[in-house]
Formats: sequence, structure tokens, C-alpha cells
Amino acid sequence: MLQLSEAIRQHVHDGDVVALEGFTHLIPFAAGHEIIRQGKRGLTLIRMTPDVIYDQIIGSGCAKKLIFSWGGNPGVGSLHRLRDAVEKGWPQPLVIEEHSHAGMVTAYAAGAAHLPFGTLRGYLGTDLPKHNSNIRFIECPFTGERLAAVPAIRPDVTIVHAQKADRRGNVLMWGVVGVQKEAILAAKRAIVTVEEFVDRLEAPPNSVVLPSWIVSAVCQVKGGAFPSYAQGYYKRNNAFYKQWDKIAVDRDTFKSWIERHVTGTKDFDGFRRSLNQEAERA
Amino acid sequence: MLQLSEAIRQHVHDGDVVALEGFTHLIPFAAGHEIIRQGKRGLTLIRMTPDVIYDQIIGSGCAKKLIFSWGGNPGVGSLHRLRDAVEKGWPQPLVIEEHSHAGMVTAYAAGAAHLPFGTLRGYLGTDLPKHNSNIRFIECPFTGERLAAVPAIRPDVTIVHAQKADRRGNVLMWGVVGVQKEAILAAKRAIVTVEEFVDRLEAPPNSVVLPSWIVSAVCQVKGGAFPSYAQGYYKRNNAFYKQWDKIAVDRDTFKSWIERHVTGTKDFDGFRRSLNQEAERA
Amino acid sequence: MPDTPYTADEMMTIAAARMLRNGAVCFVGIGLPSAAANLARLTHAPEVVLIYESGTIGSKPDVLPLSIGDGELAETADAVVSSVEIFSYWLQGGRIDVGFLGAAQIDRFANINTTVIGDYKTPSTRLPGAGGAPEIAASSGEVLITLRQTRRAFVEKLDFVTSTGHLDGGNSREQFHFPGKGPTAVITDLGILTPDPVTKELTLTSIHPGVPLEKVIEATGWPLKVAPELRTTAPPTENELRVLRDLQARTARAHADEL
Amino acid sequence: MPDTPYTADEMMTIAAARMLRNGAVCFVGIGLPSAAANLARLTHAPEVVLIYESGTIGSKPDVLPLSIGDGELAETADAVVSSVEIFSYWLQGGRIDVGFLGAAQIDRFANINTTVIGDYKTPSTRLPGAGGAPEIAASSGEVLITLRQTRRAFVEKLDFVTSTGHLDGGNSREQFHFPGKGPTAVITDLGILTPDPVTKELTLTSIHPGVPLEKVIEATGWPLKVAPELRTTAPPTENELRVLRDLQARTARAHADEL
Repeated sequence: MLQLSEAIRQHVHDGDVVALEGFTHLIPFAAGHEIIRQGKRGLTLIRMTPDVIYDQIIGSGCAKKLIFSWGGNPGVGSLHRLRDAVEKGWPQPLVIEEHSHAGMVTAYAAGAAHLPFGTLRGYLGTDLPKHNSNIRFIECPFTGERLAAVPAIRPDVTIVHAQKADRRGNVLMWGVVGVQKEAILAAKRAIVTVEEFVDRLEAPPNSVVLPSWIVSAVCQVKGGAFPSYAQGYYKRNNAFYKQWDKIAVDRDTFKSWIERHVTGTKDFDGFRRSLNQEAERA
Repeated sequence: MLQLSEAIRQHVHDGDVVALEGFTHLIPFAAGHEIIRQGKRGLTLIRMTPDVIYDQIIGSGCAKKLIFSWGGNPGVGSLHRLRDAVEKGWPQPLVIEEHSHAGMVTAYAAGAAHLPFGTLRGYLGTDLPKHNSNIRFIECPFTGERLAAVPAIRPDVTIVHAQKADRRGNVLMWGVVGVQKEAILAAKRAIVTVEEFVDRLEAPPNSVVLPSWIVSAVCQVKGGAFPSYAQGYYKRNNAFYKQWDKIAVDRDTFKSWIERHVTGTKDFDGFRRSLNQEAERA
Repeated sequence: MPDTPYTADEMMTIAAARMLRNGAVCFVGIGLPSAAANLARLTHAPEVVLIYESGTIGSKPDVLPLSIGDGELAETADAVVSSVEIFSYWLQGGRIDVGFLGAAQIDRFANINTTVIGDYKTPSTRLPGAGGAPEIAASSGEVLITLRQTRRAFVEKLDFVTSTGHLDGGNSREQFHFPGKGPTAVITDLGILTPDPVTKELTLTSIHPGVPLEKVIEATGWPLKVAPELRTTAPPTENELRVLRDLQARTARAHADEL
Repeated sequence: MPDTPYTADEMMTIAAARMLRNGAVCFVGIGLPSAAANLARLTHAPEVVLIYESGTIGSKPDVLPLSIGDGELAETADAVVSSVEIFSYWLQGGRIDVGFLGAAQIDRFANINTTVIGDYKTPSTRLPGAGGAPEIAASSGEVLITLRQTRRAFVEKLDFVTSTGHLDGGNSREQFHFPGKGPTAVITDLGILTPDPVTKELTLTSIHPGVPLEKVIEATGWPLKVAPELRTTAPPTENELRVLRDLQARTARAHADEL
């Protein structure tokens, strides 16, 4: 139970391999902003579905590489900052390693299971292996069938957002839980932001609980998944996603937005206030 | 929503590969008895932890092969009928294929994922591969590391017990859930017995739900996991497990017990009544 | 013919919805496929099982999701499972009858591209990428594809093969031993194309009412095969149109939130 | 010395419990290891995390389980996960500090046998088999083993290697690149054996109070190495004995159910 800024300072280092996971739901926006605020550099970012928060991190020059399987603004369109980095090298070049979702989940599961690789029925007939030497093919030792193989993902640090934690630091999440548990278990260090701390988790049987001893830091950030959503707490702010398209399409508009709302604010509460003030003025 | 006897008649055939799963909890005893009652023959039985119900099925001559990783009467001792079949061929020879738990879960997961094999860090340095040609070793295509491989388990039919089902046939289980979901998803057909039918499952988020369309038959058998337990319904009957040791140690005692309580009764209710009557007389 | 006029997009969504049989287990892509699949559920196929790659099984959303993981999909589902589970046990595990996909580009053998237009390293348009599509195309029992028909989308040669359809046609797909039989129909705003049983080349087998054949041919980047007995798609019924428009109106209201 | 007399089994369980440091994550075998691990939790190690192979993480049972999957283990756990998850993500995933095992046979390099006594095909005694042990022995950070010391159990050569300890001694275990360093102590009813730092041969380093050294040597099926500075195990404290006996009394009451 740490301040988020302190957790990011302690656990995210320049050059680290970092996964901020969340499949549409529970995306750790607050933590992503703190990475931007602290000016981390040279990160290798991993995520199945890099979306607006990765657009912001990449546009702020924090990343040198992205491993992913679907990069877009869900329901809206392109990630302009991601494209600008890949296609024009602005603000710095971004190398991409591209998979399918099935490949990424297999790689995360292998990471969580401490296996060097995972096997899947995938990629056959597609052009993905031509551009990604981390997609290889192996033979089944029993049937001789040809199957795809991907190397395990083992992030230095994984960051996720969850609904709540108890005072001992055990974390509970529910709803669309994506690959978050695997991403945490595959990582050397893990940061979790939560909506609230409670005295008792009251976790239903067999729910997704992250015991305190697999998490390096748990930080309360109310609304920390905004503009994505936290089931049981708040809905997805679809308007923000649509608006982002206009902000991100232009380098200067993007830069001034980041300066005004992210690097120009102290924390995520400050960001939300800054955004609200702007909305009221408009 | 079928009578259990009808479900076993329709879905379990002589010579089938059958998994009755349950890790101490929710063991499908009623279904196992029905297999004995119907005199199925030549089954290949699969289970991580064959215990008393497999001792009964094997002692009744239904099985020709057993794939397993731990065979015992938990907390009590040996399975005398299993040993008699393996060591003395009574009432018929039983071939065994022996794994570790880690190997079995890997094989079930591969089956559920429709992969021909699964990979694990296991078996190295042990004598298990000397006696089981289904334990092989492969090399990681990225690191060259040597890892164990096991072939997928794909039962003809998997049978499990669960707490409840709704009227549409969706099944909910909770507590120690073992490898049941994988065993169901790996199988061609699936039978589930449940404690009760309810109008609405009211399943907590992310709980273990088996949608109706992956299950071939759902049958209500109240108490169908006795003498194992059903969390939220009844406790494990430890006394029965202890008593079983005395019943199973002798062929004749075993045979007369099966004839009196299983083949001599119509169904699981009859079995329970017969057992209770005997207890009252004693 | 309904008295109500309808748009080409409405015809497309309705024609796509009709392809989904009641009770089918459908792995649903976001956008056009999701609209069609939910329309099917709300009309002729109430027992269809909709699975979204966010891990929601049996979703029954009241409004169309904007993203593949909207809360509505989880709240109305029979089960919500992890990403690893949905891709390995349910999709790869062979539990899906129909994969329902969109595409940016498609070729005559129904291979699709959702990755890049132009060169991979210096693309003219960078698309979101593969997502679940390659394995949906490989492992679903069959695949339905829905997209608008234009020369930019229906191309002679894909810039990138993201998901395998019938590969080079004929038996060429069989070399991969995919569990699924691949694309069985492409539903556009102009008509319905189905693979020839032998060559596997997409053939126009149904044309939507009022669409001139030349328009379909012009909107196709290869010499389009037309079935000798070209059918005309049944126009939308009043009920189909009403249910679709109600759904879209509910969706627009739900997503018109403020910042 | 406590005023209360105690049994050799009590000394064994208490000595084994003491090996578990507070806060350790411990994968617990049923029987003697479970008794020792819970005694540790109820005495000096309240923050120990007990994981049972039935998938219960952080179990805090009030009574000792008879089976590895008793309801008590699930009800008192922080999380309950599937068998696949507990073995692949938690054990193989490298999340376990200490694997706590029992054994039927053990050799001088702490390899263990829980499979058969005699020939595999025609055994004199068939034991339950491997269960979780081979991978607990491979993947836990370290391994503690507890069993009663007899010539039948402590043998020159195992009839079957179920779980790998220090293999043939020296560096021989390293060939497998196991994540864990293997057995670090064997706690018996007579004393404590630890592997020699170089040869990895089990060496008697502590003898329980009142046990003659000859008895330990006689109970060992190979010429037992004895540490030059053999310690005497601290006898049970009053508190250790009381907590252990209370636990066993609660357990006996709980399991004395009727048919």
C-alpha cells in the first residue's frame, strides 16, 4: 500500500520490459500516466490490445519496442501516435513484434508456467511468421503434427488495475479479466492499482484473487481505469475514446494535451480535475 | 435432464475411455455405481486420483486399463481392489499407465485445448518414464531446453458431479474444482450429476460454469458424491472411507458388499437406503 | 418488399444475420459481425450462443458493444473466462461452430487482411492487426465474413495474409489440417459470395434487391465469378428492419455519453 | 525440558514445524507434512502461506485435513484454483518457497520413493504413486521431507525413484536445471539429517533428546554419516506440545463422524 508514484519509481526502470494489461476492462490508465510523468525511457511494452494508454506512452517517447496482437482505438479507429512512431519514427522509432491474440495468450501462459515456450494451433498460412522470428514451428513428439510455438513472455514488471484489495494486500478482480493473472504471474514484479481498500475481500469461491505475496505494490487509485471501466464501479467513457482520435491525430495537439493534463498535473486526481475544468470551459 | 441410468446407457459404451473426475471433492460416486450396475466392460479409466469409486469399478471387472497419478484411499491407505487387479489379475488384469499429477493436468489441458500434447517441467530424474512410453522429452525451439511431453487426454466420455444446474442445463460448481472443467472440455461426451436444479444459477462472476451446450446430459442425483462431499451441501463421510478398507481387503467381502448395495439396488437412493438399513441393524 | 426503405448497410447486416442458424455457437468479431449476430439472436435465432474474445460466453447484450470487452457483454453472459481459456479451451478446443469476422481486405479465396495496406515496414495504412482472427479462421467449424464491397477491399492480391481462408483455392487449405472448413460465405452490402465447391473461388450467388450486377462486378478487384443461377436476396422484412433499428437506436443512446 | 512427556512422533512433528520460517510459501503434502506445517502456522509462523495440491492457496484449517482436498482447506483459503493452475502457474511457475513432502522410502541423497516396494510389475507393496511429489521436488525453492526413520524406509537403494532429490550426490542434480535446490532437511522421529554441502549425502546433524546415536545408525539402511558437531534437538516447548495436542484433539473429534 504505496503511493502509485512511489511504486512506479521503485519498480519500473528505464529499459524494462513492461506489460500494462487489461482487455478493454480495467485498463491501468493511472499507472500509464505515471510512467509518462516520470519520463521513463527505452521501455519494451507488451500488451495484447495496446490502445489509448499505449498511444499516450508511445507518443510521449517512453518506448522503443512493442509486442502486441491488436493495436487500435476500440470501436473508433487507428492509434495515431503508435502509427507515427512505427511509420515516421516520431518521437522515436518503435520496433514492433506482432502476434495474434492466441499467440499472445499462449506466450503469457508459458511465462506464468515458467516454460520457455508455448504451443498452439495457429499462424499457419498467415504472413505473420514472415515478419516475426519469434513464431516458430515444432513437431508433436507423439503424432508428428506441425504446431506453432512462441517464446514465453516474462515481463520485468506487470501492471494491472483491479476492483479492490484487502488490508493485507490481497487483490480481487471480476468481470472481463483478460490475461491479467497470467501477466502478473509471468512477471518478476507486479504493481496493482485498485478502486478501494476493504477490510474483507469477501471473494466468491473460485474468483480471481491475487494473493498479496505475488504483488510487489498495491496502490489505491479511485477511477484509475478511466476512461476504460471498472465493473461494479463505473462505465466505459466511450466519449473519451472518440475524442482521443482528434487529440492524437496531430503531434502538437497531442503534445499540448499531454503537457496540460498529464505531465502538468501531479497525479491521476489532478489529471481528472484538469480534464473536467477543460470540459467546463468548453 | 435425464435419469442417470439412461445417461450412462446412452453415453458409456463397453471399451470406452472414461474419466470420472473429482479431486477429493464432488466425486461422482452415483455415476460410478451406475457403471457397475449396468455391467460395462473393457473400460479404460482415467483419473488423477483414483480412489474408492475406482476401487469399486475395477473390483467389479469393468476396466482393462487405468491412467492415473495417485491411487489410494486418501488418509486411509491402499486400494485393495486396484492392487488385486494389477498384481493378481482379479477379477481381470488391469494395465496401468502411471503419471505425476503435473503430467496428468498437462495432458488434460492439452486435451481441452485440442493440442496433441502438452509440455511440462517434470519427470526428470524419476523412474516414471522407464515404465511409461507416453512420457517423452522435447527440446524448446527457442532455448534448446529439455522438457517433458505427454500426449493429450481425450476421453470418450467424462463424468463429474456438481452442485447445481439451471433449467436450461447450465452447470455451476465451486470449491475444490480440480481438473473437472478440462476433463469435460477434453471429452467427446460429458455427463454431469448435480445436487439440485434451480431456476437461476446465480453464478458469481468468473465462477466455474459449464454451459449446457458442452454437456451431453445433466442428471439430478441428490447426495450423488457420497461418501465424498459437496461444498455447501454435505461433508465428507470420513468414516465410510475408513470402513471401505475393511470391505475391500477381501474379495468375498467386497463381492457381497457390491451385490448387496450396488448391483442389488435400483439406483443411488436405493444404495443409500441399503447402507443405512445395514448400519441400523449393526 | 417492405414499404419502409432500407439502406445497403441494413441489407448487409440482415443478410449476414440470416446466415446464423439458431443454436449455433458463434465467436463474434466486433463491429459488423457483432451487429449481425445480435440481430440474429433477436430475430430467428434466440438460442444462438454468442462468444466474444474478451472471454464472455453466451452474451445477450441489450445494446451493441463499442468494444469487444464492454461491461454489457460480461453482465449478460452465462460465463466469463480468462483470455487464455477462451482462446485455448473454447476456440482452439473446437467448441465454436461459426466464426464471424470482418475484414479490411479479402481476396478471391476469402483469405483476409486486417494488418497493413501497402508494405509491412512502410505501410500506406496501418490496420489494428490480427487480434483473434487467424485462429478464429483456423479453428471455427466454419467462417462467415461480412464487409462492404469495394475495389479497395476486394483485391486481386492481399497486401498481407492475416487469416487463412481457402489459401490458393482447391484443396490447398487442407495442407494445414485445420479443424474448421474455412469461409462458407461473404456477406456484403451488394450481395452474398460463396466459395465454389471445387475451386473454392468466391462466387456471387445472391445479389441484393435493386443492385445492378455491374455494380458488384465493378466493386470487385478480380474478375468476379457469378453463379449461373444467381438468386436475389430476400429483402428485409418489416420485423428485421424494426428490430435492427431499435437495436441501433438503443446503442446510439447508450453510447452518446458525455466526457 | 518440558515437564510433560512427549512421544517421538510429537518430537518429529515439532522439529519439522520449526524448519518452516514465517512468511514462507509452502506446498504441503498430506499427513505428517500437513501436521507440521499447520503446527508452524499456529506457533512461530503465523504468516506462512499453505498451499495444498487440491488448489487451495493460503489455507488456514482449524483441524487437520484427512484428505488433500477437504472442504476445510477450501473454506479457509485466500483463493481456490483449478488443478491445472496450481500445478502449472503456482508450482511450476516458481511461486513455492518450500515443498513439504513425506515418503515411503528415501536414499542417502534424499531421492524418494512413493510408488512401489519391490519390482514395478510384481511389487511386494504397491504404494499410491507419484501424485504431486516429482514436480514439488523439482520446482520448489527447497524441499523438506519428514518420515519415520527405519531400515525399511532409509534404504541403500530405492526400489523406484519417484522424486528426484540430490540424485547421485555432488553436482549431479544440476544436469536437470531444476529451479529448486532440492531437499535441505529430512526430519525424522529420531533426528534431523541435512545434505552435506559438497557431497550432498544426508548427514545426521541433530539428534532428538534422549535418542541413542546407535538407534539412529541402526535405523538407517546405509552407513550413516554423523556430523562432527552433532547437535541435540531442542525438546518440545510446553507451548508447542499444547498447540499440537489441541490440534490433534480437534482433528480427532472432527473426523470421528458416523457412517
